[in-house]
Amino acid sequence: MALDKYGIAKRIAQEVKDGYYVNLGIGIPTLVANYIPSDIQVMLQSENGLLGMGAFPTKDKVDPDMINAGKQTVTTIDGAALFNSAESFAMIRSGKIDLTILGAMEVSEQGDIANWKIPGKMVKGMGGAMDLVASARNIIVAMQHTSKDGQSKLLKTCSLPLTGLHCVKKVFSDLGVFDILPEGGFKLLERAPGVSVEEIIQATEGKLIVEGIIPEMIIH
Amino acid sequence: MALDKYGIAKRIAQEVKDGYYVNLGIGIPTLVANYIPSDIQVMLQSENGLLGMGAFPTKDKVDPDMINAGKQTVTTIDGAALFNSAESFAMIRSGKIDLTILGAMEVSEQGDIANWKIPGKMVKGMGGAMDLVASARNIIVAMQHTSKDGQSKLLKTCSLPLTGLHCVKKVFSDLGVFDILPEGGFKLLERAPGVSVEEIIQATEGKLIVEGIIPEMIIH
Amino acid sequence: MINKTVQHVDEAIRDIHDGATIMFGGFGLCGIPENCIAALQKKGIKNLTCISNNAGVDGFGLGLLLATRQIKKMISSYVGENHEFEKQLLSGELDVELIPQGTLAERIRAGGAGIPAFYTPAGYGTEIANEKEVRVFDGKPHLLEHWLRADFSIVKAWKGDTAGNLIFKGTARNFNPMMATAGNITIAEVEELVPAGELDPNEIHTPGIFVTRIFKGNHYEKRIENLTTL
Amino acid sequence: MINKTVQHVDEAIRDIHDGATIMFGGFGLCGIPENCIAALQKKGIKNLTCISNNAGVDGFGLGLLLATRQIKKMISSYVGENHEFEKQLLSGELDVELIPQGTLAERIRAGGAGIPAFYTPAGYGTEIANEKEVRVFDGKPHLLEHWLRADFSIVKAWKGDTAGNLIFKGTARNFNPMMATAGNITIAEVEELVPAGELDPNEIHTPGIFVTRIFKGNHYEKRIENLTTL
Repeated sequence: MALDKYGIAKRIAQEVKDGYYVNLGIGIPTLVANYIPSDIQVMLQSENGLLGMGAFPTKDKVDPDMINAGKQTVTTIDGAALFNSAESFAMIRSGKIDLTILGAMEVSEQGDIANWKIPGKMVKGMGGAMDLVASARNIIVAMQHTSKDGQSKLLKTCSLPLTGLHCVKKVFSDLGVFDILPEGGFKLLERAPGVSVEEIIQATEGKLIVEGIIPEMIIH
Repeated sequence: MALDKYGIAKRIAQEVKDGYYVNLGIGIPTLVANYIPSDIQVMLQSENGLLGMGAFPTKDKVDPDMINAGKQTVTTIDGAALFNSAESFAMIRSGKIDLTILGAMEVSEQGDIANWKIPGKMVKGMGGAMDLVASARNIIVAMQHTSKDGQSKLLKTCSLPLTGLHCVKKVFSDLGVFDILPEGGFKLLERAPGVSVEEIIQATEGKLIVEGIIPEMIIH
Repeated sequence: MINKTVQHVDEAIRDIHDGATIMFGGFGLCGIPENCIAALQKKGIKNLTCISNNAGVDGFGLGLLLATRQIKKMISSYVGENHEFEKQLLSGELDVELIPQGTLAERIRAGGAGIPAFYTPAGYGTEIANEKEVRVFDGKPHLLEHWLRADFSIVKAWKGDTAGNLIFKGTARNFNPMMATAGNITIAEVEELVPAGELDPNEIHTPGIFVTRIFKGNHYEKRIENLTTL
Repeated sequence: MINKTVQHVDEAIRDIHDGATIMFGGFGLCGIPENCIAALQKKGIKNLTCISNNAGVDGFGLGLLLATRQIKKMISSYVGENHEFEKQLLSGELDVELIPQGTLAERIRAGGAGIPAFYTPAGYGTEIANEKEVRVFDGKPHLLEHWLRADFSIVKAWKGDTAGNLIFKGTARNFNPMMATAGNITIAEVEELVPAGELDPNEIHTPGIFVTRIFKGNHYEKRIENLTTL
């Protein structure tokens, strides 16, 4: 059965390693924070100017001057630092973030990503997404594999306006986990529990590479 | 009689207005701080990262972590701020300094300045001088009018390697005060006490403009 | 000491005029100059070009100036929380220029640092790159981006002193420090205004040289956009 | 918490190798990493390219590494306080590249900010402009300048925590914060090292993400170059 958004977040949490600095996009990526194992130490960066983001506050600790990039009230952990928006993106552009987790509307087999604009719909803006995808060393995407009407979102080329070129390293969808190869193509690494390779082939428009036995993912 | 360096500094101090942010170069400019009238309020910027430089410390207040751009121990005044070198030159380049006072080896009638390098001699470096002259809105120069062997230092064109082009607005020498006109030329504004216009004409190689009666400068 | 204090918000914004370009500090509703926004609404000046990471929400923040149709153009990275905004945009009353957040921050920082242009990788290969110069450094394409400056910058700080020095609090810092450097006239409203000499020079985020006028703001509402608690 | 602490200076500099490019924080002798400089002298590695605003004095600061001929090239804005320097320069043993101080600071800041190049007016019309691209913005000519990065950056702070966060003191801040961002490996020596959580996040000058290793330095001499008193 395909994963729900919590399942995707749980699986992605396994990619977060001890000592990582991590930037989490809005949506499923934000959920990942809830599933990071408690025995590893991670610093979450929020691009509005906070390194060392903690949990949501308890009611009595809410501070309107302390929010994350999703405009949610948050707390800080020990070792946190505050800085301005220029310094925040200085950090991002200079490649200091070990792992960047973003949502996407479409990803291409070349690692292009589209996640900010749908022609004909109200455009809300790209926020920090274009800066993140242009500079982060290690970008992984959390997304639904297909649209509600069954169209694949893992494509040969993106149909929506791009956020960035050749930048996505790995995709975690509700159906599986995929490496994006340097030469192009989605290499299937893991299947969601109960999802068959055939279902994934059906749901993937872009070049899919399936080699050998594909294990079912293990979600702790 | 020509002014000594203290006289030049005293005369320049009259150019400093209430509320000014001022950057003082090394040498005579540094002396200017001693003669700023006590009834006006001025913020001195030191490009190593201090705005609001105060007097030298008393012996018991010396702090090796508090120096000016001349590497002298200093104090801060109320309202001072500390910042890093990039922020310091951000301030300078964005034209926030009201008055910049520099020493010079040569100045041309076009407002070019040479104050960092003598071919054949050990080159110490330009420090922050090139940044200052390229960006400051209001640059005045404190200098000797002639070299020890009597050569003019107010020239048609500088012979020494330049620090900056078309940037000096006013020159205060031991002989007089000069506007540098936008179309070129040193316009004589004031004579040093007891110095004649003829002496100044003799000592000036660049185009000198003398119109009407030239008053003797008044030094408080 | 140089004293930048003014007594009232109306004095602080006295020369902001129709057609002005204004930077507003803040990220979402966090760290926005609430007093100045309210006073600008009251003053009723029109045709403003506003540079702000976001555009407020209906009825708060820059949403107030949108409601009264005082804004002609928004320059932002994300404007999605505002129905009035959407309505005016679709009707063609409002112009909007969207800029990647890091590029927006860096362009404003450049404006305040006397750097007229710089190269950044953000936006290469996207429609943001249209008509922009592309240049390759170390094998990677970059876009040429120009500084942003404004007639007025309006920032909100936590503490300030009469010399104009500012200290921000928490993530309310965001765009405020860069904007403070990039206005021809910079107006700072602060929660707490102290005499020069009371702030530790080592803890100041914005040196007073960048601030033209400072005043103590009142009645901060600090509305929370997404209240999330455990 | 992420812990960047190492116990000893020799562990902090363990991988600095012959031929490395190293940034050293400090302005004159103020805010220089005294412990690391002494350890590098002891270690004896050679052919270093050093990026530092100044070159120390005879017998202190980078003058120590000049005395032992460990430096191949200096990249600085002002190097005038050092006879050993002058001797080696005149004999051709030492190479020097002089950069205007503001350009040096901005190039290092750009290195740490992922900005490969920018335009600045400093140096236009001088020999510094030789072979540099000139571009006119708003009628004023500017030079294209490229970022500076280094294999190692060595900075000195006042207080630091185990997560690598740094606070500098007085004018000992100078080039240290930008250099901290521009090293592939950044080593921080601090006068006081505290557990993460003890520094106020709002007062931190350099976020720990930029620091690879941190250790508590000892026996700071803090030699004064020009003692001036009333």
